[in-house]
Amino acid sequence: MSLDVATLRKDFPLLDRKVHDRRMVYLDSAASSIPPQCVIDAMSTYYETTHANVHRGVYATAEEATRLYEHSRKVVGGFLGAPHPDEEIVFTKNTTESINLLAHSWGRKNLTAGDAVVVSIMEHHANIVPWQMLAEEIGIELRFLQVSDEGYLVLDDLDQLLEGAKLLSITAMSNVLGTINPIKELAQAAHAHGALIHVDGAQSVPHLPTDVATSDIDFLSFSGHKVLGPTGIGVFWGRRDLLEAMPPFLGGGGMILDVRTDGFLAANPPQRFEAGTPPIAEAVGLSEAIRYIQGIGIDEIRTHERELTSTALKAIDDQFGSRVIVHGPPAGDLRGGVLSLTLEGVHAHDVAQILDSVGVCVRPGHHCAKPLMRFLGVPATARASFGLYNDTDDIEVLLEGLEATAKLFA
Amino acid sequence: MSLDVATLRKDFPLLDRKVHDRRMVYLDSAASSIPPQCVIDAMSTYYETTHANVHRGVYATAEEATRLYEHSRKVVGGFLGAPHPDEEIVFTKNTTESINLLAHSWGRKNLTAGDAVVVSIMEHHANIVPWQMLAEEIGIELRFLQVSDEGYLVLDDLDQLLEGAKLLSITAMSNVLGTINPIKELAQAAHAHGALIHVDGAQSVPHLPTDVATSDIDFLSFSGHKVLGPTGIGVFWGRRDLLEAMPPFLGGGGMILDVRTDGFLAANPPQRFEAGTPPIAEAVGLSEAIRYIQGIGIDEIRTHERELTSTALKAIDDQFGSRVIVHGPPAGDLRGGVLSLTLEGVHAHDVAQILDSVGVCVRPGHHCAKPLMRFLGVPATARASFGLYNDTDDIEVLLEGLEATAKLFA
Amino acid sequence: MADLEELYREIILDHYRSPRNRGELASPPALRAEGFNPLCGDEIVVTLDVNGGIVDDIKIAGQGCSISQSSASMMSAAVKGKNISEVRKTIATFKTLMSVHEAQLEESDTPEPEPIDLNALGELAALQGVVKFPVRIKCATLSWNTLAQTLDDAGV
Amino acid sequence: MADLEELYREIILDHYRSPRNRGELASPPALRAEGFNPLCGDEIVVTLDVNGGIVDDIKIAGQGCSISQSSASMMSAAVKGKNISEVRKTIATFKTLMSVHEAQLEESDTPEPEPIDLNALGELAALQGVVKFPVRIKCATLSWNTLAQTLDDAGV
Ligand SMILES: Cc1ncc(COP(=O)(O)O)c(C=O)c1O
Ligand SMILES: Cc1ncc(COP(=O)(O)O)c(C=O)c1O
Repeated sequence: MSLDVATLRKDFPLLDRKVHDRRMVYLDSAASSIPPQCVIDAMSTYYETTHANVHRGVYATAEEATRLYEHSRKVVGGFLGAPHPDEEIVFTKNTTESINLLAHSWGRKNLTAGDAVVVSIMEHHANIVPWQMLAEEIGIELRFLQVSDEGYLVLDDLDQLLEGAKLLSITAMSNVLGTINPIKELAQAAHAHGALIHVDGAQSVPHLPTDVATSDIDFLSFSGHKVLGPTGIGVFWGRRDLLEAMPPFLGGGGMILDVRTDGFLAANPPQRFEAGTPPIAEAVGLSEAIRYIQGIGIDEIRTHERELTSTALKAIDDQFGSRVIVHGPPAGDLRGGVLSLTLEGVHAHDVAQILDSVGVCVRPGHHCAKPLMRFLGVPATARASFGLYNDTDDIEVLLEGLEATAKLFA
Repeated sequence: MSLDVATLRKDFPLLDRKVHDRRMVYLDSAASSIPPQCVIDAMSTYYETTHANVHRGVYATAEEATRLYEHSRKVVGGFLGAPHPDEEIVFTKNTTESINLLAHSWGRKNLTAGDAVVVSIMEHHANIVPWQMLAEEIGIELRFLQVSDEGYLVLDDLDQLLEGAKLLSITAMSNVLGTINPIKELAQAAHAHGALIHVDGAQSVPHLPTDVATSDIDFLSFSGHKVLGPTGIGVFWGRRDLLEAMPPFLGGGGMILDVRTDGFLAANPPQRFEAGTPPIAEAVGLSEAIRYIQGIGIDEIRTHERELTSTALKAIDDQFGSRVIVHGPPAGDLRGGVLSLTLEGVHAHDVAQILDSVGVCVRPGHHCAKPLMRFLGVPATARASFGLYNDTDDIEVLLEGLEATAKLFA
Repeated sequence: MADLEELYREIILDHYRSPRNRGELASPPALRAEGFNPLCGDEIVVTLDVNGGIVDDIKIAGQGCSISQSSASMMSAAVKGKNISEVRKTIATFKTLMSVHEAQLEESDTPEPEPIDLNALGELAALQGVVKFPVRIKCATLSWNTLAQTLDDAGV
Repeated sequence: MADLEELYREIILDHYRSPRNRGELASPPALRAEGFNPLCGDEIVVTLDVNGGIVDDIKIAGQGCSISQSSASMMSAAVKGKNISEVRKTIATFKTLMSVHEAQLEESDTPEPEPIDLNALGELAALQGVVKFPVRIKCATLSWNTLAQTLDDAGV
């Protein structure tokens, strides 16, 4: 393996945990990642030595808190390749809020009845429901890219779907299939049709190199808690000129230039989109998480997780053959470390329960992707997903657990 | 003083901090409170031993995280006197999001052009701008209760303003004047006119006893970071029957029963209003903060802060007379521990700067209450505000700093 | 692993592998209700023929995990041929079995509920291992809630 | 406290207590712009008469803290009687003085800017203490940005 996982693991206190007298094997990073000690400590230290509300304060800790918070934009922006972090990085509470921000602010301003937004059937509900709410409210048309049997986006009718569309909103990596979508090509196609492109980076930003500039996208969303950071923070990135033209989303303190009884004047981005006291400690934690990832190297992480994925896919196939289906593409460039499993004759809930008994954490269910589950024809899958702290020994325990499950239900 | 502050202070690591070689004197709790060690530790421990995404997981830590998160509703609900915490406590990111939730969800459903919402000119922008956005969008009328010269709400025209109004949205305690508003009477008046009442509890929940049932209110909002808790979390409480009738606000995972390509089915409250991964660690921290406050007793805290406020008002008056104006009501039942100061001939920014040099943290500015600042006829005030960890020695340093300021600008 | 064996007792797996009363009765005349567990996607369809206050026939359709399926299967066996008031009582007893422990797990102050007569539950008692797995309680109660719903809807 | 004394130099307090060129010129003919610091509520109104490329007269109105007020007052004294290109140069020099340190404070990798000739700034050099107080930099630059705005708007 390309990363020295044994050493890295020492950075993650939660991985020391025993469950049911076994080593905890965490295979649920697609749901939420485990934060390294440095991230936890950065937030504790912030609360113990600095905490104050940001902006407007002139005293020492208020100034420091403000500087830490604003500096986080630079760290996040640097990680994404954002040209103007200070103006383009908006802190939200999670990916879901980021996409709702886009739908409310950009959507209500730029879309009217009959306008089309294109998504895919492999989207997380976070990238479906906000558009359905807009469809209900203002009558936009929501179009779906389909998925092939191997789990790839079907691009044959892309041009047709983009015809007259105003936005393509698409995940860079499926949280169920692991499919990595061709964002650069999708951006080109969208732009060729005069549409903008929003990328749901919740799964890709933690595991694949991101460069908003070279992939030429317009908007990107992701969550802190999936990128080794804390809960309670998300990121919305938008091209500066686009953000400048967008009306506010939530109203309140911090997003205004002036308020009179008869109206208000909105501040410039990114403040315009950050109403109320922001997630300050969480921004400190998130930027520490990104520094940690940068210290290891996102390319190295991708290589490691790619190897793990290949190893796991091969081992499952060797041991279980047709008794286990792993949904999604084969190992390779277009597959991230997410394995949605169906074990013949056993419901995902039972798989996950028995895996838990050997310490393995996988998630059963529809993974907030019901349209995709319907396409796959399964009510639920048991999803194992990798992070940089996983290694082949984790795969071994997974296999042991799957074997035990198969035996119990034989 | 009624609290043993010297002992309590040991619980607050940030209070040990020195600034400019002086003891830090934190008088900015109205902006954000300082978290005790137990709150910081509860979150660290959560990340070190338990963290996992909530709901849907069957493995040990996912189940524990879910239980901790859901249990926080009970703790918060208990603190507020909410009859049905499991269904009524919604976690948001801050007070501001809570009020926006109300405006978007309840507001768009129940208000149409010409309908009136009543607020007051002492509101924080968080309780003005969301309504102005609704006014712009759907043409509601926003009416303002006025403030008297002593800083009380003018209630003479309350009935007139409530005539035909659908909602009274009002702060329980002013973040500039310290004024404590008569919520129970206001609720009665609103209900008598067939209007509902939303209470902005951002300043009151941390400092005064709250009982949503006996004060007979319909909605309440407050923030974690002002109640000794973390940033990144807020609370929205609503009466169960009202929440049940409200449409979703943000769309995404967790707030649905089902999603198909042609539409979605919303979940029941509170999940309906919690789209995406919630602030899990923050909920753990918030409930620990509330337990800490309950351990001391909110009545004891109120008594302590009331005494402090009296002492400070008297000392400032004794020492400075007419050279310092403290805006708002006199000490007593209707005044919380917020002192907005104007020092003759000195701008609030300069006051705060010089106070900083002796270690005193106060906030200069408009405090997100520009309509009130216009009424007071000042561009900014220097605001000193108390928490349970303040004591008379803090007041002494404040006075020393004010004296130094007056001297420098004499 | 002891807990796991309590969860997956042989009789539960047996009902899962060979569900009793599987299918749907023609409705109408049969009473019908659908149950739905949004968290895991389990779906259950309960149809039952009630004649003269007696559950003459009951069938279960839908999909779900071993716990929800076996609970439904056992339920169908337990209520078939019983009169409505017996059925209601069985539902209440079963739900108490499941909620006792829910309350205990949360260390709440709710008073201890009445003790349950496990013998009266027969095979169903095998499901008591579920309560050690709070997430699975919803799986076990899904069919029971759906049955109660069917009776409520029909006003019987 | 050393820093604080650097911030509140006597000359700054002097300009604050006795602001030069206070008021508003009739506009038109005077050029006019308003500046606004949303964080602290400072407001500034700059009016100036430009004849034959020379700032014949300038007046400052508005309200703000000692730093924003004294900076405005000093600025008015510094630019009055100067030609536009000298004014532009003074603005640039002053803004460099303020931004140098902003960059340093953030430990950014931006290259060291040109050294500034403090002597050329005269009294204005007294404001360099401000840069140790990053929050106050916006106070000090408010009037300058407003003056630049006035010139830009007028296309001079
Ligand atoms: C009365 C009042 N309402 C609302 C708010 C907004 O709170 P937050 O910034 O946490 O959303 C505040 C605090 O800033 C406040 O004092
Ligand atoms: C692809 C994708 N989009 C969006 C989300 C939503 O993220 P969050 O719950 O942090 O808002 C997730 C994760 O749950 C995801 O995997």
